[in-house]
Amino acid sequence: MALSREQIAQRISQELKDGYYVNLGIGIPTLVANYVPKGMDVLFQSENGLLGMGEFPTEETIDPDLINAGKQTVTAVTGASYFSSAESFAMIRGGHIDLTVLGAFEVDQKGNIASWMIPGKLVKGMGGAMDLVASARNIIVAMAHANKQGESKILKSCNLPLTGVHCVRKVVTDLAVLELREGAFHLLERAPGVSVEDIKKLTEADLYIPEHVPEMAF
Amino acid sequence: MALSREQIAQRISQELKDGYYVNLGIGIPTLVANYVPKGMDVLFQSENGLLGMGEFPTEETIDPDLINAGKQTVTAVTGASYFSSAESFAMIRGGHIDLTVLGAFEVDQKGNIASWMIPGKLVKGMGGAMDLVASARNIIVAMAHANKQGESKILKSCNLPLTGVHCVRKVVTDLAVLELREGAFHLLERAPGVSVEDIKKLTEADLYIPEHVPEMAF
Amino acid sequence: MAGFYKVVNSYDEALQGLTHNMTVMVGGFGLCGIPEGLIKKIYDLGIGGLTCISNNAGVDGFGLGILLEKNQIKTMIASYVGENALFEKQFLSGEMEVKLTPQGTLAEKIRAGGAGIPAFFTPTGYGTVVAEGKETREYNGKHYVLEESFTADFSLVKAWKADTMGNLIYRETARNFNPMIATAGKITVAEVEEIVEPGELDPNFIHTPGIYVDRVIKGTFEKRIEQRTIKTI
Amino acid sequence: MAGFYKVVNSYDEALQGLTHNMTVMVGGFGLCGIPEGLIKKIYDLGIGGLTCISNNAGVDGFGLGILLEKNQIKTMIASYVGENALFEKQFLSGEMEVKLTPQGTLAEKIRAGGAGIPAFFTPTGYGTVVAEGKETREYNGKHYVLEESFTADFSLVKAWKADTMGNLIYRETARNFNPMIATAGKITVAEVEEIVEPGELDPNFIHTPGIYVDRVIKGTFEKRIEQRTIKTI
Repeated sequence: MALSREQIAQRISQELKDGYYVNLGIGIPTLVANYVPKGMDVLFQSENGLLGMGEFPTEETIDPDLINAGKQTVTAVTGASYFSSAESFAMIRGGHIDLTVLGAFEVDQKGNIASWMIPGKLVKGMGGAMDLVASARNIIVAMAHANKQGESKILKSCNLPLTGVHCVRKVVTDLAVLELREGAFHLLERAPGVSVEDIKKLTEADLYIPEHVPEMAF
Repeated sequence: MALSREQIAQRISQELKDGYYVNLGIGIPTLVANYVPKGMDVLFQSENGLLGMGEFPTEETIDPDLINAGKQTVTAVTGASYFSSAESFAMIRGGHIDLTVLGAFEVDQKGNIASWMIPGKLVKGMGGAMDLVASARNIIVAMAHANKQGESKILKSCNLPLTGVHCVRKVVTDLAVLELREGAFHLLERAPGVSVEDIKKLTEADLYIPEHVPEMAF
Repeated sequence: MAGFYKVVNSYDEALQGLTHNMTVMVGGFGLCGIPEGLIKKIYDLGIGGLTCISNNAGVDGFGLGILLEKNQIKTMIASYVGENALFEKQFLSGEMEVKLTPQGTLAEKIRAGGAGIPAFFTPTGYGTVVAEGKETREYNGKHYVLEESFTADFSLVKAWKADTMGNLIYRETARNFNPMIATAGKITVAEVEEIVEPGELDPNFIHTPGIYVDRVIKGTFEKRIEQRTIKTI
Repeated sequence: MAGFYKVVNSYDEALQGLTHNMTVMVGGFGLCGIPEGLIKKIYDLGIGGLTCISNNAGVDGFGLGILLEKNQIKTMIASYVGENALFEKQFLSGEMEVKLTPQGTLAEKIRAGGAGIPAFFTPTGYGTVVAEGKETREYNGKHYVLEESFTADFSLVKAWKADTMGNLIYRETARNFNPMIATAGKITVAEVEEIVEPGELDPNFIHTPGIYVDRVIKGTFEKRIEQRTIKTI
C-alpha cells in the first residue's frame, strides 16, 4: 500500500545521523522531526534565523518573536542560536547543513527539481527553496510518486519551471525510495505491498531495478 | 614656521563635526583624537572591530583583549560596540564612516595617494589603508609637504605604488591646507609665518593660489 | 553624547524626507519583527509609488498589507508573497509589479548593499528563471549567477532595544532581515520596544552598531501571529 | 546532546588530520585573539609546507612567529606582516612567499568562502598593484575589482567562551577575524578560555553558531601585549 505522509516522513527519518544539522521544508518534510530515532541528536535549522528549532509551544510559552520559516510559532532547544537571514543563508549556501529535506512537484533524472511555480496558478514565490537546493550537500525530496491522474512526477525532464538543477540525490515517495546515480533513478526500496511493476508503471524516468528490491522497514 | 605633528593634528581637528564617525590612521592622524573641540561628540572607529575607541588605559585597566588597529592597548567609551573584521570593513566599504584621516608618502593632483610601499624597502603590507581610501566619503591626508631633501610630496603624479586612486580631497601638511578641485590643489591656508612663495617652491603639483591665503588659526 | 542622540518623538519626525516613488526596505519575516508603527505611518501619510524591498508583503489589514489598500506599492521585491487577497488581486491585474528573489539572495543583496559590495556570485537560481539575463560563471566545476546589491532611500527596521545612540539588539527570530536592512538605507529608522541609555547594552553583544542608524523611535507593537501553532499532547 | 559534544581533551585530538602542505586559517589581529596553544602545537608537530591565512604573522617567538623558526610556512597570506626579524629574513630570501591582501578584502574573502560566495566585486585596490591581473568593472561610475573567496583545510580560532556544542562568543576586539575564519574551514577548531554547558550562553547573543565548529579545546592564554600603551596624565 502507498505510504501516508507520516510514513514518508518516518522513512526519511532513517536517513538522519547523530550530530546532523538538518533543514526541513514545509509540508511532509516538517513531519520528519517527529521521527528522530531514540538516542540520536539532530539539530533543525530554520532559515529565518534559528538553529535548534524545538517543538510547538504551549499556550503559556507561545512567543510571537519565535517562529519558523513556515511562520508557525515554535520553541528553541537548549543550545540553540538565533542569527540574521544573511547569516542563515551563509550557513546554507556555504554547505554547512548536513541534510535538506524538501517537497517537490516534479524531479527528473538530471537531478533537477521543480517545486515552486505552476504556470497559470498564482505564484507565491520561491522563498528559501532555491538557496537550499543550490547549496545543500545532501538533498532528499519527499513527494508523491504520481499525481491524482496517475501521471508520473518522476520524470526524464521536468516540465515545470525549475527550483534548481543537478541537485537531487535521493527521493522518497509514497511508493519507493529512489537514488539518482549516473542519470538514472535506482529503485532502492518499495513501500510495503507495492510491487516493482506498480512503481515501473508510475515512473516516467529511466529506472534501474536491481535484482532484489526490499520492502521498506519501519 | 612649519607646523609640528601636533599642530597638523590640531588643524585637522577643525574639520570634525558633531556626531561624526571617524577613522584615524596610524601616526599624526592618531593625534587628532587629542584635539576634539569642547562640547563636540565624535566617535572613533578602529578597523580591527571597535566603534567608540577611547583613550589609553591606566596600568589598572589595561586589557590585552582591547587594542586598536595600531595594536596599542586602548579603552572603549560609553556606547561603544565590538564587531568582527568583516563587519568593520562592511562599515568602511559601505561608506558609513564620515571622515577618514590618514598619512601618506605622496599625493597627486589626480587625487591619488601612495602610502604603503617604497620599492627597495621592506614591504610590511597595506593593512586596512586600501579599503579606507577606496571607500571613505571624505578623506583628509596628514603629511609632510616635502621630504628632508626638500623634494615636494605634493605631486602632479605619484611616483610610488598607489594605495588608492581619485580619492584624496583635502591635505593638511606642515605648511598648508590644500583642497583638490578639478585637478589642481587650491591653497586654502598657510602655516603661521610661512609665505605663499615658500609653499609654491615646495609644491610640484599644479597649485591654485587665491588672492588671499589666510594663516591657519588655532 | 549630543551629536549621537538619535531618538525622535513622533512618527512624522521618524519618516521625515520620505516621499513618493522612493525605495523603502522594511525588516521582518512574515509578521515577525516588522516596524508596525512606521508602516502604519506610511499608510497614514499616503505616500505612493513606492518600491518596497521586504521578504514578505504582510497580510490583509496588517503589516505591509495595509499599504495595498491605497495602492501605495508600485514595485514589490520579495521572496514570498500572496498571503493576502488584495496582494493577489493587484499582482494579477498588473497594478503592482512583483520581483521575486530567492530569500538567501535577497538577504545577501541587501547585506552587500550596506557593505559596499556592488555584485557577487551565488549558486542560487542557476539554471532557473532567476538567472535569466544574468551573467553566469563556473568556479571549481560549479555554476554561479552574478547578482547585484540593493540599497534604499529609507530602511525601516524593528529592534527589541536601542540605546539613544542607535545601537540595536534584536530578540529571537524577530531579528531576521532587520540587521542587513539597517545597513543598506541612506536613512535608517529603527522602531523599538525599549530605549535605554548608552552603556546599558553590552558592547560585546550589540547586533547593529549605531553608525547604521539615523533615527530611533519607541513603538508599541501588536505582534500579530500569522500561524498560531500549539503543541497537541 | 551526544552527537553535538565537540570538546576534545588534547591538542593532538584538536589538530588530528592536519598534515603537511595544507591551508590553515588562523584568527587574531596582531597577538590579540590568537589560538596560542593550537599554534604552539603546530610548531611541536613540525608540520610544514603550510599556506597560512591570517591578518598578521606574529612576532619573534610568539604567535605565528614561532612557525618561522622551523620554516613551517611556505606561503603567508596577510594584510600586514614583518613585525619580526625572522619573517623579514625569510621573506627577503624568498624562503617564504608572501601574498599581501588588503585587510577588508581579506576579511571579506574569508567571509565569502564560508558563505558559499565564490567571488565578489570590491572597490578596494582598484588602480593599484592589488588589482593587477584581476577583472575590474564599473558600477554607477565607480570602479571595482573582482576578488575570489578563501577557504581552508583547517580553521583555528580563539574564542572567549564555548559551550560543549561549539557555540562561541568572543570578547572585545579579540573577536576580529575569528568569526569569519570559523566559517571557512573544512575543519574548524576553537581554542577557548572557558567551556560551559549548553544553555549557559544566551542564544540571542551567540557570535558563532556551533554548526561551524568541529572541535573545542580549553586553552591557557598568555595574552602577550604587542604595544603596551598607558595613559600619561
